[in-house]
Amino acid sequence: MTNGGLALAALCIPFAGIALVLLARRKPDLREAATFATAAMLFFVVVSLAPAVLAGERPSATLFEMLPGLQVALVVEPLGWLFAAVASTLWVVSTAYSIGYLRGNGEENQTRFFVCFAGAIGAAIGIAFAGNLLTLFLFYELLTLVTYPLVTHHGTDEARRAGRVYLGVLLGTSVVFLLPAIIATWVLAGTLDFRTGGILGGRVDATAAAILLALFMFGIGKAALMPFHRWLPAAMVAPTPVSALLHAVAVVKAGVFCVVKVIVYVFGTDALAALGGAGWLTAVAAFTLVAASAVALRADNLKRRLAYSTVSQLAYVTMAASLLTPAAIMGAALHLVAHAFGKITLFFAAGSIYTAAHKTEVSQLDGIGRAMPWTMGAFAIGALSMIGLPPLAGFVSKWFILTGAMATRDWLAVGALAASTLLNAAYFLPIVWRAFFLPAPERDGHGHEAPAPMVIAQALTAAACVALFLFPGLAIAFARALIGG
Amino acid sequence: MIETGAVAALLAMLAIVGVAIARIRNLFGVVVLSGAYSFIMATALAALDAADVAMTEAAVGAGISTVLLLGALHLVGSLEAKPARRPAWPLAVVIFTGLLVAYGTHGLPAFSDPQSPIHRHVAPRYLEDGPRETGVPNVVTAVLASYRGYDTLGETTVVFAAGIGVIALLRRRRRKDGEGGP
Amino acid sequence: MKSDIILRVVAKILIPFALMFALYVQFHGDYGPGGGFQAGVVIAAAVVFYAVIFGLAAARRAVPEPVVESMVALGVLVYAGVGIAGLLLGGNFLDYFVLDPDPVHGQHRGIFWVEAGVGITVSGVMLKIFYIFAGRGRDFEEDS
Amino acid sequence: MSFLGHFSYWATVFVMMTGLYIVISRGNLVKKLVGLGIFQTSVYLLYVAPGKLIGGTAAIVTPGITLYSNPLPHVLILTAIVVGVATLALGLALVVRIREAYGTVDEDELLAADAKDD
Amino acid sequence: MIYAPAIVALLVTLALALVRAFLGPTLFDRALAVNAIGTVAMLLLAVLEFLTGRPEYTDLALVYGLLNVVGTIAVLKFFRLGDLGHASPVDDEEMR
Amino acid sequence: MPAEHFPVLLAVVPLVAAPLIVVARSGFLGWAIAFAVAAATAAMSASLLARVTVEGTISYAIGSWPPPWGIEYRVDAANALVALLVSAMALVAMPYARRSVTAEIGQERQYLFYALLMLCLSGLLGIALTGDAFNLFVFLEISSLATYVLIALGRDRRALTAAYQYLILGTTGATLYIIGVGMLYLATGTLNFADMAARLDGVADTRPLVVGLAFITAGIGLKLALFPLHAWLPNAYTYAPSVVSAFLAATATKVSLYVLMRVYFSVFGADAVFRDLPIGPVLAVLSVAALFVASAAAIVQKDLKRLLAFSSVGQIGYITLGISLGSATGLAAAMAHVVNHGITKGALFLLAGAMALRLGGTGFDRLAGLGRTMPVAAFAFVLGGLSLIGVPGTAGFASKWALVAAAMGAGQWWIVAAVLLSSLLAVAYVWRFVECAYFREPPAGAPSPGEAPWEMTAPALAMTAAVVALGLHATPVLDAATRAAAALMGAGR
Amino acid sequence: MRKVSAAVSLFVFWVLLSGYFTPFLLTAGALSAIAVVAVARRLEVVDPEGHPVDFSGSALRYWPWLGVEIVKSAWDVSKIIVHPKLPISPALVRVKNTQVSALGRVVYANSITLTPGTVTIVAGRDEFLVHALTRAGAESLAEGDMDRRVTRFEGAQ
Amino acid sequence: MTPVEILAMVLLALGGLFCVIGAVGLLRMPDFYTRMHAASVIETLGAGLVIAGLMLLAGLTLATAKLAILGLLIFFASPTATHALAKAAHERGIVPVLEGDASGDEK
Ligand code: NA
Ligand code: NA
Repeated sequence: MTNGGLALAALCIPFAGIALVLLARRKPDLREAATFATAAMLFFVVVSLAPAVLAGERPSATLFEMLPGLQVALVVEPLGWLFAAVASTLWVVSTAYSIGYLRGNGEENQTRFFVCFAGAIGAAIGIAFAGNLLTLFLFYELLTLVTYPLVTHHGTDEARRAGRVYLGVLLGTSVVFLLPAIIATWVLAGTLDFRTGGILGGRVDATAAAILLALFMFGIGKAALMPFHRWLPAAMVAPTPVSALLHAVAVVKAGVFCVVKVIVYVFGTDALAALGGAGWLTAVAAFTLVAASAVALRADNLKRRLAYSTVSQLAYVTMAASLLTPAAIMGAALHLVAHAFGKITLFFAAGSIYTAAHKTEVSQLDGIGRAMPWTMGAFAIGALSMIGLPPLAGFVSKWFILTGAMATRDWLAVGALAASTLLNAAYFLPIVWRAFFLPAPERDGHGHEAPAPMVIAQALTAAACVALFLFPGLAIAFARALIGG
Repeated sequence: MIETGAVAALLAMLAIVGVAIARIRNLFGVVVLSGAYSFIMATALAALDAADVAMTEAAVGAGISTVLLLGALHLVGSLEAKPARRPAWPLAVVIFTGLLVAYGTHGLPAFSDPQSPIHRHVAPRYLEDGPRETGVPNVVTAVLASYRGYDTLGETTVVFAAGIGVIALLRRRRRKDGEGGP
Repeated sequence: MKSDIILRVVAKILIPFALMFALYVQFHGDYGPGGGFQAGVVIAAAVVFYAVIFGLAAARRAVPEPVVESMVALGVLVYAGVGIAGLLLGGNFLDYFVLDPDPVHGQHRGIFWVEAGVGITVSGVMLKIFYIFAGRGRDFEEDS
Repeated sequence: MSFLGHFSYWATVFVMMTGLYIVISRGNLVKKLVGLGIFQTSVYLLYVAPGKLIGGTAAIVTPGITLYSNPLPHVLILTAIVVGVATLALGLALVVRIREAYGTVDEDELLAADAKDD
Repeated sequence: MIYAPAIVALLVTLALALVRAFLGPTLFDRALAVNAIGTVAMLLLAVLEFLTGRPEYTDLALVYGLLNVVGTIAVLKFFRLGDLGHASPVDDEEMR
Repeated sequence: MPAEHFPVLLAVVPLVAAPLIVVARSGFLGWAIAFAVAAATAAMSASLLARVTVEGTISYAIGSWPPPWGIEYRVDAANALVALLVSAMALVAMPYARRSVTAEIGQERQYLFYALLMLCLSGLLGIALTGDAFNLFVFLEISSLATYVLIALGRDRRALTAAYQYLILGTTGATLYIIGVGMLYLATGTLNFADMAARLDGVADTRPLVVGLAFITAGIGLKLALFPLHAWLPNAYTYAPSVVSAFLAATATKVSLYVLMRVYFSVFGADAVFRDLPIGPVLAVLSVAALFVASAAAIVQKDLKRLLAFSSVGQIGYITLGISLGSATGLAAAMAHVVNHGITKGALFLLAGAMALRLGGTGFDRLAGLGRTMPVAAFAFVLGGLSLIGVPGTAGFASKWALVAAAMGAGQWWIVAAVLLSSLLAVAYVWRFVECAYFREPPAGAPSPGEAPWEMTAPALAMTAAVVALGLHATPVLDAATRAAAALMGAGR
Repeated sequence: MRKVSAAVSLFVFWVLLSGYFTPFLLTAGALSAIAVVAVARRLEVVDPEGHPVDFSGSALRYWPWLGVEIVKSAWDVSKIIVHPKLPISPALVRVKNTQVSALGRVVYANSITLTPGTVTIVAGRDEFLVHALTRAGAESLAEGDMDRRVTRFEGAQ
Repeated sequence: MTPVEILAMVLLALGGLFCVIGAVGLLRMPDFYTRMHAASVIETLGAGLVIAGLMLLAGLTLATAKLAILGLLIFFASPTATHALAKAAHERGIVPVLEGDASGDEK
């Protein structure tokens, strides 16, 4: 099979998985086996694309012509590969985790869950490998739609309200800002194909570029740039594996992925810098970064705290991309990976705590580390990676971002990075401290660990956080390929 | 001159009867007056040399329409319960429309102007060649049934549509006596 | 009103002449005002007159509903049939020139049948509608 | 541009307005249909009146007569009349059914009844 | 010139009859007026046909006359019985 | 050989079918004839579209009388496309109709139903294909009269008032149209559109032309439910029998929209309408009002069909918005949305009919839990709904894309904003269905329905598949729309 | 016999209306006449009432007389109408009639109605109820001159 | 104008005059029944004179035949219609305005 064919296969596998899951819907074990097999296969296919992409090849496939002159086309480039690799890796892990979670909590509509999850992965792959803005938009919207049933999984009034916010913000921003931005790009550039160096360079003046950039950045609601971040905390009502999917695997990753992709391939970092840059974006991202951290600090609900942490971490990526320097762009790409593994670890832990001990608030976690040492150990690793401490993945990416910020003498960015690191520490470390060093309340003395699949899953992701620090070579190689190094 | 005068007088009467119909609230009165309206309209049309049209209007307006309206009134009652609703905005709409048409007609050729486009274009062929081409001296019939025969097929279909429409709406569920269709 | 002798006698005298007049109008549409439509209406009016004087049941006996209903469709078929005949004979739709070796005769023939079609449908429809309206007064157990 | 030169248009417009006024302002369904009929008749005048040539005659070609009024509007209006009566018949059939279903043919009362149905 | 007085007179008649048709007060007054209008219209038509040189097209007037009767009788039938389609019940002055 | 007569046969075949069905007097035969006719018209219009794409405009002189003396049928890339939409929708509706009609229409009226449906089809095709302004009126009336009755045959008594209201407004509209045509006729002496277009230049006094244009706009605006002339539409679509709702929603307003385009672009010419007169802004404002007011009204409806009906008024706004740009790209976008929205609404109404069959109605209280009780129909409905929103991958996206691109090209940013913001309202009304179907329990004690019979589900799914297919591969429609726009504009001055 | 005469009179009617003597139209006229007679028989209107062939020459004497009467009374009524005081004296009277046949009674009743100033309201078997515009008109009718003439005309068949 | 035309014109004008008189009567008369008599002036003398005038102009042509038929139609139809009207009014209980002591034996 050609590499283009492999890219196409990567896109099709999750959707084929949907069919399998549906066929096996009456036999849960078979159904989960199908999900596993699909995820494994996707992982294998994505990995097998790596050598070619690293070697500079850009495997591509054209599906069909959607609009005159506009194909739905796939092109695998380094950033996309990174995103796809993250998504497919975490799909395997989170499938294991989901099985434990769903069965452990006796959730309904499990088939729908696995179908939509696979759909979300498929959409994420589509976004990752999108060869042009139109394809990207198509899968971007698809991702919103297939994750909607996951957000409203419980079907309660609260869940439906959250679903409405989710849909309203994501669909709304994409239609009102992103779509016109894309169409304007089409009208101005006559093409939507991603191109190294950007397609808008030389075709727009500074004002138009600024307007377009704003449309893109606010249009990519999944990147949760303030003030369009509300959907993310609202979606916390969903089951934890869904949160993991949203925060780590697909949705918000798709958001910041799109941000980087647009800046690099639509505007072009050099061209954008020449047009006066994206200073305002740096400022907005910095604000989001600090403000979200501050909100996280005050949140007692664990998932809410994690959610605002995500808002803040996404802003890192956006801010990094807005700096337009090579190191910062690399940092953005790397943070995309690092945050994925760190945050999924944290959510897995939160879900484990809920499943095993039915705790949801930070204030309830006193002494829980003794009952659930694996879980809280993983949580601690994830939290430290978030803060950006060595020897964890978060350190690597923050290092690149900081380097990039220093290179442009962007003290605002530097300051924001410093401040948020302190805030990160301030809202994560107390949790770890509580869990391990405070005495447990009398009445829940007989705590126990979460189900095995969940423990294994979070152990693996925690290990990955370490591994990414120890062996960052592959990721860095892809990040460097992104900036054309 | 007398022709013009007759036409003008008839048109004026027509307008007056129209207003009378608008004002009367007894629906039988309305039906009867609309019969009169049709007679006058038909006479006006005849005065305008539209013999075929006049005959049709008389047959339809004074005959069939009256009978239909009576049949319907029998089934629905004959008194208009309420006077006109707040007449302000209908009046405004109507006056606006009227002024618009009046404005437009000001750009049209005057009454009986032989140079107007309708007398110069298309119609001359019907009058000059129609009888020769179709063998029918009544040019109205020639145009109706041949030149524009397709319109008339459509017109017949309209009648047909109304017929089966009324059947579909008012046909009763069959009783066993087999009176009429299935 | 059958019992009203004046109306009854005048109706009896008038109706045949009305029908005859209708046919005259039908056949002389080529030469003077009139044609299928007007003839159809006059025929219907004559039967309506009959029904008004002698009762709907009597009219229905004399001119049965199934006949009327088939007239409704028949006229359109005759008309369209002329059009299709033109088509089959190698002309365009409603081309009467091809209906006869002599094109003017063809026109004449086409116009005649077309007018006949109009007359049939119009009289059928007008009568049918009258029957339905007039017959609805009593005992309607319509689906509500 | 003389007033008299356009008198037929003025009458046409007046009749048009009267018919339209009845349609819009009257609540009785039968009356509305009558108004609609009057509205439609204004079209007859709009088309036929300009086709008249003073001194002319109906367009039945006869030796010795040279001036004929325009036959085309007559043809069109014949069709329009037929359409009018067809519409009237259907409209009345609908009114009859409405009366049977609602017990009234007054628009306001019908609206009230429909509002109750919702 | 020959026809002018008659046409004017008939138009006046038409107008006067219209006034009665509008004033009523009973339906019978209106029906009477409209019947008269029909007759006058018929005469007017005949005169107009002569005026425009088409005396042979009095067919039109015949249609008027015919439908005038049918219309009037239909209205009355309706008024006596409230219904168009049914033969009347046996009248007191049945004469056969 | 017979192919040369397709232009006229398209309208004549269904026209002849109607009396044949009446003669046959059987519901089944009526259906069979109608089915065959629908298939024939679909095939003929497809062949015509293919032919005009290659050969350009086809003129057909009915009765062999040359235009403008005789009536001309004139087929080009624009009306062949409309004819294909209409006849294809009829074809899809026919298999569906058998079960649906049996359930909704009394046995003794079924053959009349099919005859009227054929008349409606004939009328719509005649309107689309004729090149004569008055002939258009005649066919408008054929389709209208048939439509009034078809609507009135709905089961709810409100179908009667809806039909009456439509009759009054529809007739008023047709009369306004014919007054407008009268003005043009008096000014030019001709009724043939092409001839009229050629002679408009020579008209010294343009007042009658302006007024004629205004009247035609108002008259056709009534028929196409141009806001605020849409009052008839919601009830008509809501209470009509299911097949009728689907067929009309997909075709009737679309044909009227085509007429408006024809008059604006082919007869008057874009310059005369949009440069010399303020029609563009007026139309744009009305359209935007439709987008927001009607879509907002759709959100609060308690009945799904009614929701769809209000949505139609809003969606028509997109089409008129495209027209209001007065440009080739705007016109192409409008034409594309005519097709795409026609297919989408057809699919949605067919699905709503399937639901009505099983649930006895389409009130939202009945639809609760539909995702479980009728999963296929519910899912397909969601797909159709996505097309109403304009989600990429659905047909609605393609035309919205074209519209926004056209508006941008014209520098009309407020129109871009209006189009996009109004999509959010569509999200809201579509999501009412989603939440009702998937996140509410079926009403207690309601019988547990299954899917509608396959004869009804299959056509609905076919339409839904078309919505997705034409979303993923929108090029054919957009290309056809572009050609249609070129034909509409090229035929003008 | 009645059928034939009916058909013939209808055909004459056709010819008077038509004025075209082409073979086609004459044939059409003849066929039409036959068709109408056939329909008329279905309608049961071709009977002594409906097709009074039996009346003959006597009519020639009656109608001119009636014409004169009509003119005279129309003149009278006209004078009343234009008189400033509108000198009317309306009356409702019963008038005896002596005709045997239905047609005879119709002729008499219609003659009364045709004559301005008097209208037959109810046509009974032996007497009519008549509305008269003036007392004088009612009285002159009561004298029975018209009744006798109609009866004579009827008897002449 | 030829003498025939002058005569015809006189007849036509007289017919018109009687029509006007009838119409004036239609307005002046006090009740339905009396108005009926006025209307019959139009239908008899008015119509008759007009038709006679036209016949005079048409001479011995088909037009005359048609006018005769028209006259016959009026002759038959108008009293019938008048009678029907009167009878219907009577049955509906429209009471005629009668002069004082006239044969007031009617209800
Ligand atoms: Na004719
Ligand atoms: Na008298």
